[in-house]
Amino acid sequence: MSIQSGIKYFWSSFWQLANPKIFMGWSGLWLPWVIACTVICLSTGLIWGFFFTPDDVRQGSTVKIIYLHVPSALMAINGYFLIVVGSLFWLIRRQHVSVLAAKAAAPVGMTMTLIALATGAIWGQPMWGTYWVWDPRLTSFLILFLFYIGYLALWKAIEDEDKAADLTSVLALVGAVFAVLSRYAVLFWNQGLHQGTTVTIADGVNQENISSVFFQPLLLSMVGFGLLFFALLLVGTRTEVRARRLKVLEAFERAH
Amino acid sequence: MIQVFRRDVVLSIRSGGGFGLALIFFLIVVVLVPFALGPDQSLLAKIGPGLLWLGALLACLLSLDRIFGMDYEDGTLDLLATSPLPLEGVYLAKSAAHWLTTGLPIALAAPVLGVLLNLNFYVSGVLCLSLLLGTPTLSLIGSFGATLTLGVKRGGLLLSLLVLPLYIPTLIFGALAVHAAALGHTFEGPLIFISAISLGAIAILPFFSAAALRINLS
Amino acid sequence: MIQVFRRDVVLSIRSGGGFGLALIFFLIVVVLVPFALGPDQSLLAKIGPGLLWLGALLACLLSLDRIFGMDYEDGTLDLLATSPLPLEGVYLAKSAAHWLTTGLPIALAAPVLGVLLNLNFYVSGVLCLSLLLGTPTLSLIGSFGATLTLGVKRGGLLLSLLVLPLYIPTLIFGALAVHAAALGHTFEGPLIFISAISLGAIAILPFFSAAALRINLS
Amino acid sequence: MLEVANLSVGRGGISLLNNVSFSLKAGQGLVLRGPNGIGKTSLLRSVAGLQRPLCGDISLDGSIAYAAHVDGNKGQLTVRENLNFWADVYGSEMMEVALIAFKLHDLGQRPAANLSAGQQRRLSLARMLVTGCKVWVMDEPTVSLDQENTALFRVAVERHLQLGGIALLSSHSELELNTETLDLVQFRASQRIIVSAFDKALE
Amino acid sequence: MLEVANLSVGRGGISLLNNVSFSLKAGQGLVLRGPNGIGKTSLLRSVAGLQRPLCGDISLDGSIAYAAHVDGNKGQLTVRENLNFWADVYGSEMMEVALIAFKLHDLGQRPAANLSAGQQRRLSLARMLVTGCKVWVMDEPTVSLDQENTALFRVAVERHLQLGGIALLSSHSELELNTETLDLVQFRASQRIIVSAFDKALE
Ligand code: HEM
Ligand SMILES: Nc1ncnc2c1ncn2[C@@H]1O[C@H](COP(=O)(O)OP(=O)(O)OP(=O)(O)O)[C@@H](O)[C@H]1O
Ligand SMILES: Nc1ncnc2c1ncn2[C@@H]1O[C@H](COP(=O)(O)OP(=O)(O)OP(=O)(O)O)[C@@H](O)[C@H]1O
Ligand SMILES: [Mg+2]
Ligand SMILES: [Mg+2]
Repeated sequence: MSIQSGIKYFWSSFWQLANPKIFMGWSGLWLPWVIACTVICLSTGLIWGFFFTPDDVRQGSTVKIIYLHVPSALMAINGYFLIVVGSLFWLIRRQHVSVLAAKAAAPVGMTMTLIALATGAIWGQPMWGTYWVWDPRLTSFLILFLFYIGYLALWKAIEDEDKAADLTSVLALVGAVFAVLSRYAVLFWNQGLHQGTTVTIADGVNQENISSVFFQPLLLSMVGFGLLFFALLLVGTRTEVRARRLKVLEAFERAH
Repeated sequence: MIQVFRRDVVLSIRSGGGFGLALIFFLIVVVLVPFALGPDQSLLAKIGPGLLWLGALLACLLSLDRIFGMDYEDGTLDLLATSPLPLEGVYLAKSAAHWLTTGLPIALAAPVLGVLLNLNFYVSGVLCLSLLLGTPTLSLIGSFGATLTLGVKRGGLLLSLLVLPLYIPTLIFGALAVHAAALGHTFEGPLIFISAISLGAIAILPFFSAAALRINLS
Repeated sequence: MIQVFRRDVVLSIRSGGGFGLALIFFLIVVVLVPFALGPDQSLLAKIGPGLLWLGALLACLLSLDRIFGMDYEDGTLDLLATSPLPLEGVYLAKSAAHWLTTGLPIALAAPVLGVLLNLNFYVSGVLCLSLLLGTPTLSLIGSFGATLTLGVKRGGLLLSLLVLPLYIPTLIFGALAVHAAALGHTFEGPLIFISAISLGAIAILPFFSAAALRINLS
Repeated sequence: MLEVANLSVGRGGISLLNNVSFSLKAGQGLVLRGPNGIGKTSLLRSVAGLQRPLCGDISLDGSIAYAAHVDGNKGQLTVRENLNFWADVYGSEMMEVALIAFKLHDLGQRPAANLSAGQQRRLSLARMLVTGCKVWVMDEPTVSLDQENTALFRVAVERHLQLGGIALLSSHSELELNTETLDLVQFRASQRIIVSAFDKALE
Repeated sequence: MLEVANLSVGRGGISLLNNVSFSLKAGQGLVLRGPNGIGKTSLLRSVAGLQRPLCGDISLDGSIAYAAHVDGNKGQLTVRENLNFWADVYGSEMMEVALIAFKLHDLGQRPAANLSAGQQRRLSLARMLVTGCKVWVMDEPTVSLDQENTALFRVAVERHLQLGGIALLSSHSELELNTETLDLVQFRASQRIIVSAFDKALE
């Protein structure tokens, strides 16, 4: 099999997933496993992190918030990314499943944002002596939160499903452009107190900033949060697909 | 009257508005201010209470022109005016619905947003109280203004213009109460003034508003 | 396109709106702030430039939902959509008319109001320049938001919610330019950013807005 | 009993109709006729109390319900919710009767925004039934209605009159109602400009 | 030339009309008939390009002008300004002709908000003349018009057809035009619910 036909095969089976029926079958099959992995990773990661790591020299036991804070922050950004990609697929290929996935990702992403904000605020009190500072990273998250609310509010405000899908997708795309802009604008505006990025996917561990005692459980709970996000996304999308089917059935009821 | 009130609340929820949105606008104003004024923490803490009051006022302002505007444009107001309901009652019902969907949620959320601006628990409580006592006036005055600008299309700005000067006393006493609390002074005086203004507004504005409605419909 | 622009300007003047009102709203916000924050002169001078930018943004916001709303409700938008004009052109014309009646007068008046807040001549000039370069973006983004919320009755607050996050870069750079000028730093950087955002908005938003209009009309 | 005596109405500083007089007893209806712009709407609005007449008297016993050119339904509310609101306002129990009279029961759960023009119109006619008022004042009630629905309207009005109601209508089309008609052309004002007391004093 | 082939239209997830086909050559008009709610407005909107049809083809040469149920005049602009705007948009010179055709010259300086219902309607009919478009698509054009003005409308449409135009109208009243009529009842969709490919796949 040549590379080209391999790629072709990949894409055709990828688009197959967008067929609602295949999606429902596939996701129904995988969901229990995903949930099981989530539970394992998350519980071991969090229990390891909370109970079997030493207190930090400077931060004391408050450092343990990191096991909730960092993964949820990452998933918050992930959710936004997913919305944009799902919307794009919808606008280009009219794939309902992808836009429903975008819709399902929004509340999950919003909750993650809220968790990141809340854990950050709780952490801020001992660390910086205040719950909130207008730091670029924090502020960006607040804006992200607003965007999630706006996106969901637009979904709710428009009655016609396909119309709502179209309009929210347009909003997501324009929002993405301005999100990048905001990110840079905010950096100009204030240098901030918040920690720089120390965990990067590319080089795994940056030993200078974070010791592996903390890092290994952190990595595990990050994987756990990722799986949790995925599981919630599947559940959400399945619910949306079912809601859609229900609407059709209801319309049939009314018409006959 | 209770019917009009109930219907207005339902309408505002149906149209994607409802309790949430006024709140969110309020949140947005609070978020925007640091961008405009710079992130200096102590500066923000100093102007925080006043800003929250200003935000509440603006959130209120934004939804005013629709209190009567929709009903006027689609002809419902004519029908209401020929119904057995007194126009004073219609005015009160609509003001109350507006307050329930904007003023009340804002007042309740203000302490939470106070955290963003470093207000302490005590000051937040006073802020909440002052908003609870003051926002009814904002809705009443706003609806009154809306009856005046009924016939004017795109009346939003004109309405703000008419209404803002009338908001000033409430704003002053509201901000004063919270400032006083922040400085540890007594704050009962301004709160009593706010309540008095609210009561006065309930007492006199219905008649003027009903008159304005009648004039605008004829 | 030029016809739509001309008509929108005339309409906004006829309906008691027009150049004056955005301005006056702007003025009132500036006047209200001392009531909310207390009359401390040095504090006001410090936050003056940012406040003027914030006021401009809010004045802009207040009139947004009517850019397309009126035409949608009275059926004109259907007629425009079936006319030979491209919807992109309609969007641009309407944004331009909105800017002419809100952004432009505000930008020109800002230096005058700056006097009320003790801004010096130099800072006022930069403020005016930054508003001239930034307010078109506000109108463009606002009209884009208006195309999204067209079908939503009482969509004013939803519109603000959608639009405000998009306003943030412009606000940041605008306020930054004026702050820099006030501190005697160079301010070209932020101004270039503002202009770039404006140009970007003109380049991409018409397509998205026309798409949103088409979706909403069908 | 609706009695209009020497009524004059005008709009925007111009007088339109002079000395219109008629009186309707319980069970009587009247259809106003006249070319576009003669002042039918202005007259009906005066009777409904929405517009001050230039002079003349309107006396009626019983309550009045008005239906304007436009429908005045709330698009976000369903058909039932729309009617229910008016039933609450007028404290009436006629909802179900009205729904059946205008064949709206199938559309009960539909938001009013999703109705066709004729269905909207039926909803606003049903509203008149719901009010339970004795005097109906209706401005071109059959606009957008097809023949079948016009017949429903006719039945509703005739029933209303039989039950002792009063109906004052305006229309350009033949309503085929068993009522009198009044051609307003005979009342057209000759001296068109209204001069208020203030303006008179200026002369 | 307006050709509609196998057109199906629906609204809100429900299909209304199936396989509507007709073709109009220059000089031909067609009046759509059918009871309230059958889908006349939806069909006209599809032809005007305002609504995506479920399936079928619409082909036309020449430009299209659409007049909806509502008038769409700007109340703050005078009659002349309203027409002038559309004349500018369509790049046409027909203003004066339109004003005369619908006897609007006396009302030229009047803000449209101060017109009676019939006068408003005349203004929106005049707008069609002003567009100079070849294909007129009009939804119940004679609503609120008195007999005299209905005659003006008839003359305008007949002139338009004589000059090689095309007119597609819907109406509940007898227009007495020299055109064919098409009763839409025969096209009423039997299988009412639209099931999209997505929904189909769900089953
Ligand atoms: C409400 C406030 C906060 C928000 C919204 C927030 C947001 C974030 C975000 C988005 C990340 C992930 C960034 C990335 O990896 O690129 C992050 C990571 C982190 N945050 Fe926060 N944060 C907040 C408060 C705090 C506080 C108070 C502390 C403690 C001093 C803190 C310490 C950290 C640390 C240590 C990381 C990991 C840095 C890294 O390895 O990337 N954060 N936070
Ligand atoms: N503000 C105004 N200034 C001047 N004339 C006005 C004003 N408002 C309405 N008119 C005129 O008053 C007249 C009466 O209007 P009205 O709506 O009562 O007529 P109508 O008999 O109901 O007509 P239609 O059959 O078209 O509905 C019209 O000629 C109208 O142009
Ligand atoms: N969103 C929606 N959901 C369901 N049904 C709808 C929706 N919108 C419109 N309809 C229905 O579609 C049908 C067709 O409407 P349309 O306006 O095309 O009818 P029409 O033939 O123009 O009727 P009329 O003569 O009353 O104007 C109506 O029965 C209406 O109730
Ligand atoms: Mg009339
Ligand atoms: Mg129709």
